[in-house]
Amino acid sequence: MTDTILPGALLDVENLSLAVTATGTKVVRGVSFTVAPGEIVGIVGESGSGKTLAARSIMALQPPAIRRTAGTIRFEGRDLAGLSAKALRDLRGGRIGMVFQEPMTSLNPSMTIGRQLEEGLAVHQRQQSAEGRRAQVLDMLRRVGIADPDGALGAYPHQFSGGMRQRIMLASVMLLQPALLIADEPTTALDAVVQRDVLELMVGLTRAHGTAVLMISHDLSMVARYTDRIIVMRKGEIVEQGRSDELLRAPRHPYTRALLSAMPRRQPARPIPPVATPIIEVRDLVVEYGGRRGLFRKEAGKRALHGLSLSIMPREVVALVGGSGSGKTTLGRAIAGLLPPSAGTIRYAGRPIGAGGAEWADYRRNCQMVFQDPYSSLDPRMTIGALVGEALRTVPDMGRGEKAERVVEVLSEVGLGKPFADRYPHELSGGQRQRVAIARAVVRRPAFVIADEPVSALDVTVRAQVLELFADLQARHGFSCLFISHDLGVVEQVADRVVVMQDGRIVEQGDRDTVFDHPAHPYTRRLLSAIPALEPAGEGGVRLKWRFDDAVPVAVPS
Amino acid sequence: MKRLSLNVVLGGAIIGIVIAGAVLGAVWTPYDPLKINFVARLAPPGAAHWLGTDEFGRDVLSRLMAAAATSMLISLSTVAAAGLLGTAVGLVSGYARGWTDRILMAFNDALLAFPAILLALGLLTVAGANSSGIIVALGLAYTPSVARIVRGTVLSLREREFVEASRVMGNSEFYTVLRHILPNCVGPMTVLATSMFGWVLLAESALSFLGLGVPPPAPTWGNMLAGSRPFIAQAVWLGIFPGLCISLTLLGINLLGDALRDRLDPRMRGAS
Amino acid sequence: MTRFLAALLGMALAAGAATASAQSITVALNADIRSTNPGVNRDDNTDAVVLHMVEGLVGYRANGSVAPLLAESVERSDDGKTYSFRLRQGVTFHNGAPLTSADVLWSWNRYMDPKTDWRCRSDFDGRNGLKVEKVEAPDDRTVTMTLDHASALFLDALARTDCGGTAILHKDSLKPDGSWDKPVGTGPFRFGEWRRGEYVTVSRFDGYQSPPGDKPDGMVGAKRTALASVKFLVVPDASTAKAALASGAVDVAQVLETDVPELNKTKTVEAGFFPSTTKHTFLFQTRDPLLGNVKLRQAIAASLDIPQLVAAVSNGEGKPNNSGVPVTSAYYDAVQAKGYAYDPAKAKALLKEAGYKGEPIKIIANKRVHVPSFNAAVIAQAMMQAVGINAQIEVLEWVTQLDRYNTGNYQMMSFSYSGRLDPALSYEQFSGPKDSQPRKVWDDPAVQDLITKASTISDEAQRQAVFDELHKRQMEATPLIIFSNGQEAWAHTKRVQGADPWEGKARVWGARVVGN
Amino acid sequence: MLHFVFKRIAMAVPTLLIMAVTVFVLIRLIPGDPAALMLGDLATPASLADLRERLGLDQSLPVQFGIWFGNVLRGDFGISITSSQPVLPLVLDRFWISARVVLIAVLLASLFAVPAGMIAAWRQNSGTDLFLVGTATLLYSIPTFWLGLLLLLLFGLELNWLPVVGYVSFSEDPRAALLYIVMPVMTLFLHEMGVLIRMSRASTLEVLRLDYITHARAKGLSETAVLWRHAFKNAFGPTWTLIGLVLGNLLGGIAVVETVFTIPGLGRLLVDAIFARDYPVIQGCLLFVAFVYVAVNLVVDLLYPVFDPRVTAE
Repeated sequence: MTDTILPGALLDVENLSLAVTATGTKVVRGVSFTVAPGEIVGIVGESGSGKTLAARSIMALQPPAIRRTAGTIRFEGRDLAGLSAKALRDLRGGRIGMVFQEPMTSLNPSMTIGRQLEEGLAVHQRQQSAEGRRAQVLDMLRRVGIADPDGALGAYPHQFSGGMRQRIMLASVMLLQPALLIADEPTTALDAVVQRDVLELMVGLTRAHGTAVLMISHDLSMVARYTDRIIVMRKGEIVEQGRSDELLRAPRHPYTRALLSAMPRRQPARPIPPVATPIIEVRDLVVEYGGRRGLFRKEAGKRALHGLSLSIMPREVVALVGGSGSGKTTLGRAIAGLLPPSAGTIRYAGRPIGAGGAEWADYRRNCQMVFQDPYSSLDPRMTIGALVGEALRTVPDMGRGEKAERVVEVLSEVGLGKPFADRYPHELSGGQRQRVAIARAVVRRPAFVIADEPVSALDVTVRAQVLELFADLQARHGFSCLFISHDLGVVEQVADRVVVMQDGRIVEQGDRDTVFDHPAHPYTRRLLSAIPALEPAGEGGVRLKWRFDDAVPVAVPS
Repeated sequence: MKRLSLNVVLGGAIIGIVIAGAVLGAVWTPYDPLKINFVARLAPPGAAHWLGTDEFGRDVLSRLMAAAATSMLISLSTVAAAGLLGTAVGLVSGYARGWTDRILMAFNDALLAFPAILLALGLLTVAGANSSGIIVALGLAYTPSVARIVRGTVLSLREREFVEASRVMGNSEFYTVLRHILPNCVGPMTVLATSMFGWVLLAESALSFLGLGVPPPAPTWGNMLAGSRPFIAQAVWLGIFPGLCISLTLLGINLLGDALRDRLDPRMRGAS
Repeated sequence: MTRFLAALLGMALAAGAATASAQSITVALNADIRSTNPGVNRDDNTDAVVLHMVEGLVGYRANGSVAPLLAESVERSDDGKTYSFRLRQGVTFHNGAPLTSADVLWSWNRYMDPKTDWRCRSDFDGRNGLKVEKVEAPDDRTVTMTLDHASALFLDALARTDCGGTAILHKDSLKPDGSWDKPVGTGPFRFGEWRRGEYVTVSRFDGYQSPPGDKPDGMVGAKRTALASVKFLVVPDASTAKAALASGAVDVAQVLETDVPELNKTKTVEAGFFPSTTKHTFLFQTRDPLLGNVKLRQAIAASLDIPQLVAAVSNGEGKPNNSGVPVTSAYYDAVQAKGYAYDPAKAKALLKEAGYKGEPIKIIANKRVHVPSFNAAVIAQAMMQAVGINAQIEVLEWVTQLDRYNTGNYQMMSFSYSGRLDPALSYEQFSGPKDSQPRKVWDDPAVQDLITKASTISDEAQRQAVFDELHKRQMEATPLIIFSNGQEAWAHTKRVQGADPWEGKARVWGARVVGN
Repeated sequence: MLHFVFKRIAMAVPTLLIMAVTVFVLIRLIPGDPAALMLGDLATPASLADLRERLGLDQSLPVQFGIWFGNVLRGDFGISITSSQPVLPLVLDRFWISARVVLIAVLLASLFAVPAGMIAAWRQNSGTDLFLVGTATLLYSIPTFWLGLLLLLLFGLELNWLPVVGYVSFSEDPRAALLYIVMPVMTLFLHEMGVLIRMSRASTLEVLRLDYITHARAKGLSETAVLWRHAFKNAFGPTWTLIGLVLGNLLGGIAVVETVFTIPGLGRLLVDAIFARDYPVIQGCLLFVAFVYVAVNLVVDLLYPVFDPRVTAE
């Protein structure tokens, strides 16, 4: 199906450099790579590596503030720099398609799906009749697995879930049968299970059309599974590229190795000494949203949690996993006292935590929380020292000096040290901020910490460091922890026990090894099958292994 | 980047000149701004009177300078009054929610439904047409807008994780509002305050125009402009100069406000 | 493009102008009229418009004396209590009905009915002293009115413009349900259309019977009009009115004093000043601890260069007058002409005598157009400051100032009294007991007696003597400083002649269009 | 949908009620007596008492409020003190006059400003952008009455192109009527254009940063198609809300422009009524203005889903 002039390279990027126009700061430096027809190539790198900018600049779609300073981009043998605006537009969509990361903003909210899909066809296949276009659109929607393609034509994007939108996006791009598909983090915003479905679909479709793919991702293991070749970028430069399996097995560059070793892996199970009273005991917890007491009636709300029970032992790390909307965050917030339960009890060390009163104050002192987003969980107008010190404000029997000492002590414990005390959050990196958030949680020496997706916003290498720090602190101070995460890889590394949630209910719980190796519930199996496991291979590399591969439906209708 | 710096330079220059004029005008003017001189009535701009004289022979430049001080003072006080009151209402309403919020906002919306200038007009006739009356009237008239915006900010802030973090730490609601929510309202409030400064300047002159501004003989730009109306053809400088002063100051304020918004409004951030 | 647009607009304007017929003029009113109901819901503009359509038994002459209007003659009985009005012959209402004494009776009874809300009812039912006890119509052309006591001011009261000239109306002025419809009177113009907030039109009444005379004289004299129609256009803003005159959209308008020289420079407009009996004054609160001291009041009077002040507020056109007798009045003579002398040295001496130590004196003023209140206050302030009086100005909105006036709550006030043509009424405006009427400024029983005397006797020489005496006492006591009578600036386009206003009101029956 | 409309109207009821009380109390705090004003310095105690009784001002405040509010509920807004006209027809008459000027001006301003703002955003930081933003900021910085006076000076007096005074209703002479409202419309148009260009630019900038715009470009659409088909509707939402606010505010608040151009509109009526202490008219006007504001914003909200289907009328 491919009709390339140069059989060797469909896309040939040579010595590409990009810079911020206003300041001249180089963001991509001398990047060269090729993509052969039908080939799937991954660009992997952490935030700030320039991978997205490099990919977007192929179609001259980088943000207006970024300028190309050097290099050539050849596509099907033609230098793209010399193209007229018209020729460039013909190329866009027609020969090169693009899929974006954020399904919430990549489709126009005020246009029907049908119009958005037909629009590209109308530009690139003018001779087609309207009926012909419609038929083509319907066919493609069916192929990407939209249940009711006719209905979808008249629907708006917001009526679809993120996964569905990404399928529609894919349909809109593949409709035009491009020779190259640039996929910019196409599944990062999706749940693990959905992520895998969409990726399988994408690979299946492009293989069927002979379309080459340039896939951009921060997730090495995910990319490795689907690509023929991988390019590793760091700080605007390519540090290494090669065949995917080889690169995994025998990484040459230290950064690639660091990336690989940062992948979470299972630690040996820890013995948790059995105790009579759990530190936290949740009984039949129900939480409802939106229930409003009107003047004359009480509206029933949407039920987010359907009577859950859960206990956490001293020193134990319990992981709460589930897809988005499973209610795991709601449960965490309810236990933290941020949401009033509609029914059920929560006991701390055997005593119910009634709102107000001495028990409540005691619980407050002993239960702390680490939030997901390090950018929003720290008050931007306070210094790090003040932020951490604030946690000690309500601690009785502690002098001012003692508090100051404790702050410095805990800052060095999280690897930041005293100089950071006078800085403001915006002066810190994401990883450093999350360290501050952890410092703030542990400075009071709590007995129990709720960590709500504490590392999901972090880059792979930083995530590994933060996880390590967290494990250290947990071991040293011995607090119990409710660790909420959608990332089973991380969970596998940190948890003693795993609780799986779906639709506001607990579907399975048990110690980590049992749940991971012998999942009882089908949902758990689906979750697990969506993530790769790593097995150490020789030469410092790894080998990818998929769990329960049988469970994954790889259905690409052609 | 380019536009931002241009905004700051131009806006800053204009406001700088205005403030300098106002400060100077408060202590020294070329002539006594209230001194009547029948010999020099309606003198066109010239060597003796750079910007001419008015129908009482008073020096226009001196009056403009004196007026700058008054106008600035009125605008600043009004912004401060509306800012403080509006912030208080918005904070309470946004943080308390429930019935408190509903009642406060019902009042707020009722006041918002009056165009501010009409509300000010009504209040002004009650408070009396003088500087403090204007500050009270315009201050009250703009309070609902401030309260709305502060409430909105508070509502979005209270969903932010650092506010929840404060609650998890066991801090009282009062402390959380004071320590975490209020300081973070400062950014949006600063942006609002600059636009409000402009509105007040405009409203004061419009009120003068309708006959309810700062009473003469004390000059403000608004009442000078309003008082120039009968002489629009005869002594065009009487209207042109105060008009220019108002327009240029507003221009400066708006330019600075835009720059501030670019800096402080998170939605506008990350343009590059 | 611009030229094309201009041509287009020019055409449109020309077309608009051509539709106006030759003998039609437009008069600007600075506010809409309040009603067309004479003396009921009114202000100056209302009076001005309404008096083009209706007439009473008697009316003012320009010099403030009263002359017969619908009456041919008025006879007073020897005891001064009975007035007999003989109606002119051949007078018809706008609907063609002849005027008879029955119409007069009907009109009078309507006015005296509380439901009518005639603003002057209290002046005739005894509540303000005078009471009309009996009104009779011995025949078709005669009406007699009997008073409870003799009064020199009875005819004056009937002629008052704010009473609607006690206009004689036809029954058709009312709707069948008795509510007001439109004026069906005997005036030179008949009612056309009233678009609220926009304009009132009137058209010539072809069956009009003018009172005798060869030219207009106040509300009497020759009143037959050459104009086919008049449009009273509401133009609230003085600057727009001026612009409208310049562009020819309006033919007659009151303008600002300051605009007169400029307007006279234009080719199409002529402007001038017209006297009225309005009194421009500074009132003192004689019960104020400070201003209760007559020496201080005299000091202020001496500190004011009144000719200079008047010249400044009237653009050099006004004539100073310190007397309660209007300059236009037949009673104004050499005695009245002797006013305050500008003498800063004396002012300073008087201040010392008064023991004045720089206490602030607040002058209340307002910014209404067409009254010099604010400008006079500004100038007075400067003059008072020159002799060491700590004068301050407080500008109030007119209603608020009026409130302070009515309650007597002020120190000094720049205030204008509406016109009173008879000097006795003029003095009565500001004299009286403060205890019952706080708005009065001159509270002196002896003065009260003099005014009552002037109100009762009809002999002109005796009245002159009383007014001379009143003037001397007023100069001495200085309860207020009258500085001038009204000097209103009016302008008209040169295509119109004879549109001179009277008593601050438009009066256009004498006007005619002479060119286009 | 219908449910939403009813709910919104129900929500507006307390607002209007609070306003009614506020207005009533507020204007009675203003010093000055309408009866005294009408009689001026000619008042005698007897005539003043007569008039106060006729106007119902001799009753106690709560009684006055009760009577007034009861009448309002029956659709009777009372009789103007100064012109003895029923208030509601008066207010409605004047309202249409103001509304005509405001609607034409805002419509024209939107027609010019929205594309201008979009072009400025599209060419962000270019000379075009700088020019458009500069012009908008300048226009927005000139007080309307001064702008009006300058126009009057230029077109009315210097060039003598346009009539400077008065007002002709459309029913009377449509062509003349048009000439008479050119300047007031132009004044408002220029000012509001300044406001709207800035808004349109800001919201377009925000939209242009989103992925679906890049997606549209990546599909090979021309820039015109990207701007019109993809950016316009999405960027217009916030501008639409602002247009609603502007309309709501202007409909009650063009007193200044009406004064300059002597248009007998609602704003002028209100200002005159305040000066005359014409209580029934002030009350009627303010209540009506608030009602219009609420109604306009309701309509704006109901139409919002046209521009953004994510917002449904619920």
